[in-house]
Amino acid sequence: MNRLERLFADSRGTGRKALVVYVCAGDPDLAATERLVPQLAEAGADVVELGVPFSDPLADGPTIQAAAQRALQSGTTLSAVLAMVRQLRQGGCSVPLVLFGYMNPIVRMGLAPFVTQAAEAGADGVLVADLPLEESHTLGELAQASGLSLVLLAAPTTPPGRLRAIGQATRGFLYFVSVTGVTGTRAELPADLPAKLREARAASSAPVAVGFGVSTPEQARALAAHADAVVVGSALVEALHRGGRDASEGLSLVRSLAAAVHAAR
Amino acid sequence: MNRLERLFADSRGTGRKALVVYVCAGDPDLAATERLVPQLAEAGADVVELGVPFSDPLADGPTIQAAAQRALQSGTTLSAVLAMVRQLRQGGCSVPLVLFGYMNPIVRMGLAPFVTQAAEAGADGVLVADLPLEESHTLGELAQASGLSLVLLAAPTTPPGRLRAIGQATRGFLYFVSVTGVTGTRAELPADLPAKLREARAASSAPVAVGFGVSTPEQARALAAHADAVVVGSALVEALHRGGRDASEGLSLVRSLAAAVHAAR
Amino acid sequence: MTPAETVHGRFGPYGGRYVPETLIPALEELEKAWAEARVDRGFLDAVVTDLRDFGGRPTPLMLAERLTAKFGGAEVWLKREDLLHTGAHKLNNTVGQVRLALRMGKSRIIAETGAGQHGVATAATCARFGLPCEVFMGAEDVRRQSPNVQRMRLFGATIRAVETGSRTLKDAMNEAIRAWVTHVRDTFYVIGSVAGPHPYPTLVRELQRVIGEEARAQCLQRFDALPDAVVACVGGGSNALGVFTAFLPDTAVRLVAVEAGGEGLATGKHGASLSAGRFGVLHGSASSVLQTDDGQVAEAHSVSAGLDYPGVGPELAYLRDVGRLDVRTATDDEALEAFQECCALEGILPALETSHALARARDVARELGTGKRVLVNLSGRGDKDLGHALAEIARRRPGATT
Amino acid sequence: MTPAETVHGRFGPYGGRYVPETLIPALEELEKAWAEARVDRGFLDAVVTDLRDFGGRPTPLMLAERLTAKFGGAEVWLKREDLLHTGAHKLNNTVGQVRLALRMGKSRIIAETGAGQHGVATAATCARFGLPCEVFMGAEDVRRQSPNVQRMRLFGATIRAVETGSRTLKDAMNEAIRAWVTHVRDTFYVIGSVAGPHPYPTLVRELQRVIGEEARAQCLQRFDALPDAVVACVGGGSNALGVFTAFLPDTAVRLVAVEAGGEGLATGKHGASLSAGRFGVLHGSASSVLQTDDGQVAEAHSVSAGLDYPGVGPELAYLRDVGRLDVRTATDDEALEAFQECCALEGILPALETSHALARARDVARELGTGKRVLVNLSGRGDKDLGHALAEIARRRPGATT
Ligand SMILES: Cc1ncc(COP(=O)(O)O)c(C=O)c1O
Ligand SMILES: Cc1ncc(COP(=O)(O)O)c(C=O)c1O
Repeated sequence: MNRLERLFADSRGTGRKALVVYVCAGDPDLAATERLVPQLAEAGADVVELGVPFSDPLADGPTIQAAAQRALQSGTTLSAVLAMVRQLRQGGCSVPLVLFGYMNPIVRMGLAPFVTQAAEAGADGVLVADLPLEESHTLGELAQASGLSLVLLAAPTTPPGRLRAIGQATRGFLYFVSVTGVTGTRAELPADLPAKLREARAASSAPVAVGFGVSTPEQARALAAHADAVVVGSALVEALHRGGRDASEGLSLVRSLAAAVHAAR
Repeated sequence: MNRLERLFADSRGTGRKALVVYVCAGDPDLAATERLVPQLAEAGADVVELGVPFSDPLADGPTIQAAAQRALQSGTTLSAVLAMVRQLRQGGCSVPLVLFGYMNPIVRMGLAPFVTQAAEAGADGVLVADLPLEESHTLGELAQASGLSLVLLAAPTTPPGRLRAIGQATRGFLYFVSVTGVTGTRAELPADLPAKLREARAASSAPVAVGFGVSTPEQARALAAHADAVVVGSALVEALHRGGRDASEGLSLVRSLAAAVHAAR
Repeated sequence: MTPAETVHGRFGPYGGRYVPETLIPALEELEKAWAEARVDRGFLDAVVTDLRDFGGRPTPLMLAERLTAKFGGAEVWLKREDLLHTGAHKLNNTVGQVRLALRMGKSRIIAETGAGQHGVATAATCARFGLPCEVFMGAEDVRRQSPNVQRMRLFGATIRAVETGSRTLKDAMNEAIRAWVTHVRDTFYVIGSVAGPHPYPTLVRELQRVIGEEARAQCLQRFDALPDAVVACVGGGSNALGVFTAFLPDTAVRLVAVEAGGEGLATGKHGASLSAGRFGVLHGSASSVLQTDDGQVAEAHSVSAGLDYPGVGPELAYLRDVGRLDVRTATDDEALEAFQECCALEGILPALETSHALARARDVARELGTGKRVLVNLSGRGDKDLGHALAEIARRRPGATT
Repeated sequence: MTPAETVHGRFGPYGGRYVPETLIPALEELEKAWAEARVDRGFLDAVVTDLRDFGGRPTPLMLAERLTAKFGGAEVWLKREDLLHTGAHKLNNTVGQVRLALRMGKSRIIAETGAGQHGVATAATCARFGLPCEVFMGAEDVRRQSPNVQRMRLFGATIRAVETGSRTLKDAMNEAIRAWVTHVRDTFYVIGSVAGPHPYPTLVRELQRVIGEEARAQCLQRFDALPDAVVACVGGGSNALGVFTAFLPDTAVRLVAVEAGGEGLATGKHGASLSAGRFGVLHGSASSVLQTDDGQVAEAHSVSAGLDYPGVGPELAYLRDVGRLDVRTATDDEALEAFQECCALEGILPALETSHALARARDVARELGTGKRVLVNLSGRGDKDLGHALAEIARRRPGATT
């Protein structure tokens, strides 16, 4: 059982809701990310998704596209991200880490080498934005064998039967995409989202995290009531980018999000 | 018998060669042309061709095109040219006058009114650059009836049978075009031109004038030996245009041409 | 020969051969060569093959469903000459004439052009047959139609920018005739419309009549009837006669010729030689000509360079006189509106010339009413007009109503 | 299904459906709708009629006599997709997909475009069927291909200039996918080549295979034999598969795929995904992708915007692997030379994309030798390239050798 699975196993008993935060590894550079991750955990993030920058992030909105662009410009590669994870773990950071990326860099490294190195470095989960259920078996099996969770996504367009299949196949948690759309903050989330999340939780034995579009503590609190975890990405990436090398605005956002999420039941 | 026919009838006996000069009526304006014509006659021109300016002079080279353009800009019309001819005759000018133009202004005025007015005004001949033998019958008959000579043209491309037909149908004289081309001065004239002129004279009972490209007294003298008349156009138009309102350069060209032509036998 | 050709080379009082004597033997040679070629199976087959493989014939007949719905009257059918190689009906003519030039042993081709479509078609055809080609084009048109100038150059043609007169099509044709006079022995002059001295009006009509022959057969095959009206724009008249000729004997078929109304007939700024011209002689034939009271040829005006011509083919003037043509005009504004309408509703970018036909097709469709059919000759595509048309549209926008 | 499609949606290791989960149901809906439509006579007849009347099919097969003579080897035959409406083979695909969208009740069309040819074809088709259309195009391409932008606007399409990444085709496709994710329920995404997630590679191939089927029949009819080689340029691969598919079982027919060699493979500035790409995932399918050692997708380079793409259709990658393709490249310089040669010798202005195929057709013709025949897919016309190509030619002139 990796850190991610342990986290949710623990909170399942207590009903405690988890805050998952997304940052783009290497934005503005990997040294900054390495300093940041423990601070995020300290500020209340229960899980950190480390975005692996990709040249063609077709599931991402402008905020995360720009972050990936900055990370690539600073020379960030998949191998370097894995090396940073190893450093974090050697430095004693124990927050569950999920690598969030696209398929091509993984394919380029090779699925097996990637999984082996990711697990060895100390990652807990992998989430691939352009890897739907049908294409996920090989990577899923390799991950399983190395103790990594391959987290699958479900969307508002996913029909019931398929939702069940994804719910069965996912590991760590089920990532439920709140909106039909790309990543990015939304002023309003769909009215039928609670109902959708009920269906998702019914369809899966894995905990359900809801993400895409969540930016304010109010949204997070409201959603946490209907899910096991809430994911915040673009809003944090934006706050961190605004601060430049000063992470305080981002960290205070995480603190208020954590308070909101952790207060929910 | 009009002045043109009388001229050639007279010279036929003596073997005297005639100089035909072309000026564009209305270039730079009709008053200038009216002053010029008697001076041309005095300088030795035996026949004056009065160009009637037309917007689309497709048989003319750049020199005469430009002259026609200037004439049109000064408001010259076919009616005004005819009025000027009347004035010239009333003023006692007796040089044979040939109207040289294109078909459309004549058609617009009406063939019969044109012929009647031209004859009444005192013109002797008509030459239409875009009226070949086949299209010439109506105008030819009307002209004949009014005592006007419809002068036809033959060209180096005209085959023998056709040359004979044109030679029969033309009145006043046969205008033999020296070159395949538009009006304009030429440094050299075709080597076979004397032979061509021999054929033309054999094919026609009318006197033969040769024109297009003749600009110098030397050329005129050489050609006069093979024809009944030599026509000079562009070179004179150019000389007159260079002089502006001062016709002296043009008139001295006419004098030297006349000397050359009249010296030939 | 169509019924319209009353006497050899004459259409009633129109037609004939009003050119300098120098050209007469060449015209006779051409007439004779064409008379031989047009009954020579080998020649005809070669032309048919060229038009098929090089040109893309047959061109389709298309039901314009959304224009039909918008007009709310007769069904609108489009004869798609815009799909012909180089983008207009012009190629039908150039292929035949250049083949004829080869047959006659001519070593050099000249042509005049306005919008550049005839020049491009001639240049492309000459490239294919390896003949040198010189195209005369008004300097003003060279400026306005630069993509077509570039195409002609790529096809290896030499462009002669004509600086005389209004520096448009009329002057280009004057200059082409002058060049022909000068090099008449080895040069073939490919005239681009049913104008010029005999035999050109007949020759070009015979080469273009394939449009109407195809369309007539396609109509019979598609809806088992003839169209109730046929509409075409008229510059010199080649696409109009091209589509009309096959329907001339079908007296129940209304033939609608649409001229360039420019800024309106009343303004004098237009290209409507049939509507507002008077008997005259231009470029070698007698026809209906825009001219002053004094017999000077007027400058035409049209938003479309291809209709910007003060003359018209003699046969069309004759067909007008005998009542076989329904002659109309469309203004610049109306043409630009029809241009946009055809793009937006049918996904076809028509030439500005063609847009004049589309503008009046609307009225004809309404006059005929539902259950009837109007055939429009879509004479060319508007790629060449993009920049110019959009600028003209933008210029009108402040006061536009559409 | 062709022999190449080993497992549903897979061509050997290539193909698949690598997209966000949100799109999977839409892809399944599309797959199902296509499976039904492709056996529905009414649907197929409607597409055939559209392609005939709106598109201009069949396109001709033409013997290029002067190119043949110049090359001095096999006869060169051209399949004239340049004559298709809007100027390239792209319309074969858009007509089928937009008809499918109508059948599926979709109310809105989106598309990506590079050179603008697919965008123009989509916009024209949408205009004809009355569907709103949005086209994503790299801001750099918007600048480079302004006539096509103007055409799309006239056809009523909205252009979304994409400012991300290299601001070319790759980024336009990213953005189109993002827009699709966002409006997936009512929106149909018309992909322009045999790329993207399953079923697009198959769907587009099936819609484009008409090229090869027509050409194969025309070859048999014209010279009673199959060609010895078929040559096509490859961007995404739709015109290549369009012409190749009918010949896949004819193992004696050499299939030559010509990629953008750009400034030369050694410089890294090219678009040769088959020649120099590595296994990867781009825009929803696994294929051969130009990429860095780290798995970032490389920026492609080509003088022709339509070949300026770092990916390639999965089926082509598979056909390469199994040895059915003869994969070659042509550099920018070679393409520009072939572009001029085709203009000057055949009177046909080819697209710059197509010019790559023409450049290598020369070698293939020579390798085959006289008595043999090479079929070249003339995928599009070069009107859109005039300004750009002439500038590139002029830029090279000082040091040019031709
Ligand atoms: C598309 C198109 N239609 C019509 C015309 C007018 O010529 P015509 O009246 O000879 O058909 C032109 C001339 O350029 C043209 O390009
Ligand atoms: C004329 C032409 N040929 C080829 C291509 C390349 O696309 P594909 O490889 O899908 O045929 C394009 C793309 O824009 C094109 O316009």
